[in-house]
Amino acid sequence: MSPATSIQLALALPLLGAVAIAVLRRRPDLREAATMATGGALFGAVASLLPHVMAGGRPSLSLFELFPGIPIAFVVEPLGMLFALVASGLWIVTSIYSIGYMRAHEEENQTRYYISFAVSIFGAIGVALSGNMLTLFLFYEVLTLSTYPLVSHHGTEKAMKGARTYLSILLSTSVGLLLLAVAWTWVIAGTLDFTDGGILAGKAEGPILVILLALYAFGTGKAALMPFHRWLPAAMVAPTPVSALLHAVAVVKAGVFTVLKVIIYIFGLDLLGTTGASVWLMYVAGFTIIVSSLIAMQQDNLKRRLAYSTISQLSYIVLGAALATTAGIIGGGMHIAMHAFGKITLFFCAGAIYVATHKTEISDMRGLGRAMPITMIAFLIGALSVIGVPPLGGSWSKWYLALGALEADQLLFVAVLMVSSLLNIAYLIPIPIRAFFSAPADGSAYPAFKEAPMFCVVALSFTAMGCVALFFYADDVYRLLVPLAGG
Amino acid sequence: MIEHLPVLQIIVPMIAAPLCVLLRRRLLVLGFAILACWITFGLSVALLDQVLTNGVVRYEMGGWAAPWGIEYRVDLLSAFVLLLVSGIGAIVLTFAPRSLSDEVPVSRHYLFCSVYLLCLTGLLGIAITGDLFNVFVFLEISALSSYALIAMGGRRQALPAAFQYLVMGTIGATFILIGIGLMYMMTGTLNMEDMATRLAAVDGVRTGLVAFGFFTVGVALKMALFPLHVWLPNAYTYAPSVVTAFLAATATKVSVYILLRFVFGVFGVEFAFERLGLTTILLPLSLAGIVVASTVAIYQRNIKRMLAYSSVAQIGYMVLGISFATATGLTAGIVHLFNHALIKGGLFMAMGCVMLRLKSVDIDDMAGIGRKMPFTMAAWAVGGLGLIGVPVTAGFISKWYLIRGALELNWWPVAVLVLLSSLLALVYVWRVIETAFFKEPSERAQTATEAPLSMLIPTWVLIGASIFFGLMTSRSAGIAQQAAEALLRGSP
Amino acid sequence: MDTVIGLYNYWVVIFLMMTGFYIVISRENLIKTVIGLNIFQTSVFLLYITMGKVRGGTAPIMADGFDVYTNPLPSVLILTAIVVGVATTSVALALVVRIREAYETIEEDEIRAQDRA
Amino acid sequence: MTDHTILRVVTKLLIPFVLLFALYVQFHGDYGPGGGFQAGVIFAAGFVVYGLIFGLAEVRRVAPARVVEIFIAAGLLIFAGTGVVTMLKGGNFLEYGALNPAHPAEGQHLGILIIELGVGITVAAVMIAIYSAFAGRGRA
Repeated sequence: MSPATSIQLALALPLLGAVAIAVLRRRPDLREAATMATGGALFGAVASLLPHVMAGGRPSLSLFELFPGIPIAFVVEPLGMLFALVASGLWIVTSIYSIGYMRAHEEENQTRYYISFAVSIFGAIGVALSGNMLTLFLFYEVLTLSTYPLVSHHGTEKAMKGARTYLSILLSTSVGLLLLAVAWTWVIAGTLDFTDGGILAGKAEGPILVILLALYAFGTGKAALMPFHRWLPAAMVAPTPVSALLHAVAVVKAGVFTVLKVIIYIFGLDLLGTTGASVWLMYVAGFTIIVSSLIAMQQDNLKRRLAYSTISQLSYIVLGAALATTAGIIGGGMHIAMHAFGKITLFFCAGAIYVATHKTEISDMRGLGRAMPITMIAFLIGALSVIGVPPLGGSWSKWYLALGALEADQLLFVAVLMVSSLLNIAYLIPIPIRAFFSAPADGSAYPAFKEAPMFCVVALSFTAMGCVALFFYADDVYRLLVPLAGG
Repeated sequence: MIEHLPVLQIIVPMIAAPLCVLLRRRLLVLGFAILACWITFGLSVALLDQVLTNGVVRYEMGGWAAPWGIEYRVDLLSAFVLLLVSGIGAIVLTFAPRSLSDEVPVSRHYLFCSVYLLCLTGLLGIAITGDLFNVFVFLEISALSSYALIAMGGRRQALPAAFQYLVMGTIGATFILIGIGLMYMMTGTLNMEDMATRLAAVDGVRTGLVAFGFFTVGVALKMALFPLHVWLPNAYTYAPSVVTAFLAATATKVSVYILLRFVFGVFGVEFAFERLGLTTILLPLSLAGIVVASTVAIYQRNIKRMLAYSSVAQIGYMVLGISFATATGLTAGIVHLFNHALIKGGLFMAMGCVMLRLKSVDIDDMAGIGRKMPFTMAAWAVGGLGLIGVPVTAGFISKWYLIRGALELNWWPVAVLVLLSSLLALVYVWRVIETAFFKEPSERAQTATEAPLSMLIPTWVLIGASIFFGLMTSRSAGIAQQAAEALLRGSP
Repeated sequence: MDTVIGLYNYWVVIFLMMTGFYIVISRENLIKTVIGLNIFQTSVFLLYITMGKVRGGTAPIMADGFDVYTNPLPSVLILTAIVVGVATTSVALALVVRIREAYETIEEDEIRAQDRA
Repeated sequence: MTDHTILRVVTKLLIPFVLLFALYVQFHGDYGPGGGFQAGVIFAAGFVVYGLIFGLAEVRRVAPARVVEIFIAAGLLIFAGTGVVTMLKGGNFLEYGALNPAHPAEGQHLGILIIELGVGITVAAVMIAIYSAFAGRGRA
């Protein structure tokens, strides 16, 4: 299979899957089988690109020109490869989990749910593989719109309100700021192709660079940089699998991925390194890291706490990008994968707890460890990975991030990373600790063993093991990403 | 026959109109009128093709040579507008039969078709003629027939609405007539091309300025440029759905065409923009129109009226592009003229479907309608996204060129304002989508069923086209760009 | 003085135009609006016709002994414009008749009041 | 007004002359002042006078709404049809010369005559239609 065919397949499969799901809407079993089959095939198609990229190739595909000089084009580079792998791989796991969750919950409109999910993955893959900024922007918006029905899934007043916040922030930042930035870049540089070393060098300087970077950074609302972070907690009204895959992996990672891409291929590390145009962004990211961690500590709703944690973790990646150093970029890129596994595990656990016990508040979860030991152990693993404790994947990305900060002589941000790790411990670790070692508040006892449906447990165990595995395979990720900084 | 294409474009609908009166039998007339519209569309496709391969096509009426006789002159812009108008005309009339029998007494259908075809004749005539006075005549043909069409609306409010439109339209047309008269006084010709060359020799005297002023105000009235738009919301709200869809997609667009033709084809960029400073008038008006009309749209409960206000805002976008007076800006204006016609036509047709089933287009009655009429409302939603300018829709293409145009001139605030105004569109579109899809069905909506295929298919054709031209832009933006460049060069 | 007397035709045109325009915008009665509209249009007809006049010229009919003719084109144009004007007036009056049937009044403020109710 | 004998008699006498005058204006149009517009209006004036004196019903009996409608359409078709014929004969639309290729000037006379006839028919019919529509309002 030629790389171009793989790209075509990777884009077409989710859409075909969506059609198949729609056709099979009256047969739930077949419908879910279609989802799984699509997921498997998609992962296969994406994975078949990996050898080419590892060998230093950049498979590409150009469709047609949207505007003169700006085609809809796809180029597979290391960062996109990593993101596509993570998104498509975790889709399979999430599908398994969804089956357990949605059925146990007897949710309505399941077909709409699965269709929207497939289209969202289409958007995420498109973002990952896009070869120029406009293509990326198109898929970015596809992702925004296709996740709206998922967030408003329950149709209650609360869900509608959350979905409205979600959509209005994401659309207004992207249409209001990001599109402006893209158009401006086009006017300045005359191209929007992602090019090694950037396209702005020598064409823009001084305050324009800073303003442009600000438009990109804040315009990418999905990166949840403060003050445009409120959509993420609002999106937690969605069913948990949605929160898990989309709001811990696909959507938010698409955001930080965009920031990384912009910094590497639009601005270029050298340009930012020499002009220092991105220094302010470090402060914004650092501020977001600390403040959202503090907010997370005050949340009693588990999903909301995880959401604020996500905001904080996303800013790690933005920080890595803003440092504009080799290690920073690699750390940021790696964190896409590491945080994805860790956070999806945590969300899966939150969903499993909800399905099994209908509990959403952390204060109600004392003593739960005895009833749901597997879930709680997985939660612990996920939490440790997010904190960055060896031998778990998260430790590597934090290591490289810290290295990047040192490389850029930004000692302050090494401190920020330290402090935030402490904060992570403070808001994540008490949950499993209390689950195992405290008795329920009202004195009642949990049944000896009452896990969530099998589908859920399988999925969350798998991702927890992934966190461990990533620690040992981090070297491969490193080798994949290293060409990024080399230029 | 190929050399007669330009005139056939006009006389096919013109002859079909009286034939409709003679045929009289409802089905016969409808079938015949639809056929005539599609033939007209075919002709304009052929004409565009001819223009693309051979350049400007000319036709001398009655064999009288220009500039003495009336000349039909089809350049790229004309051909583009002709294609748009005849295409929309054909699709909307195909959509019409079912909707009409619900909103207009059956005994009047043959008259409706006849008047509709006359209106089409007028609109096409404006786009094709190279004679300034002829523009006025065709303008009045289309205007008079549109007053009649609007007055056919089922509710009595349609009558004052049509009357108001008539008064405003006549004032506008008379202003245009004064402008034409003064231009004739100054140059002694009515042929636009000839006028442009002679005007250059006259070296802009005061008469020219006055003529320019009258003409611009007249056209602004006709195309509902803010704040001269007051006739539009009522007219669009109370006209029969079919008429609204047709007029919204064509009438104001053709007026924009007149503005383009007059400003660039007759006066030339230099005179209009550098000496008269047209930008200082058009720019603030269009921006104010965009913001004010979009905001007003948010507060409308009648969705047809909401879309009407949105039209006023969208006219603002087109004029904004024109006011840049650069290739990119003009491209934005022209391509938006095209894209918005598709989008708004589709949206109003979807509203026609809703009207058919619900007998109301009030937002309260439309709650939950998305579950009962999924295909209709899906079309509406896609069209709505186009209004916002979401990527993959045609609306995005227009917005892209507009922003680019503003940035090329370094007009920061304009670009920002354009983008912010999309958010206003987001609010008014999303209000409807949310009500239609995520609320419990209202009492009326409970009994509603999906619209008939005869209406759904044409609606989706337009909506589909708006997606198609959001991706394949070489035929829309590409032609718009060529036309824009030709306009900036002035008449050959 | 020349501008006042020498261009008297324009002053007539302007006077009529403003009169018509004023009636259109100030009257609530629909019939009066239509009349105002007519005056407004007529002023433009006059503008065209006086503009075609050539001093010392006769009616543009070929005859012996005349060399100077009035420009016939503006008159022809205005013939068309008059027809358009008649058509507009009749459509307007037809609308007024139907408005009166539907609302029992032809006063704009009363119509608005009824619509609001 | 149906009781006024003098009016009735005078009207009856007058109408043929009005119509005849209309025809004169109509067919004199290509040589002197005149033409379809004026003729049509004069012709319709005859009907209007008739209607005023003898009542609308009488006019409708002579010229039923449907017939008037057909005449409006027919006049337009004569106009446009002439143009089509000239096109078929190898000229441009409304290039009258083509009607008689041997003598273009003759063709032009003929063309104008036919065109004006079309205009006259339409104008007369439209005027009658407008009159009867307004006068008939409210009487069903």
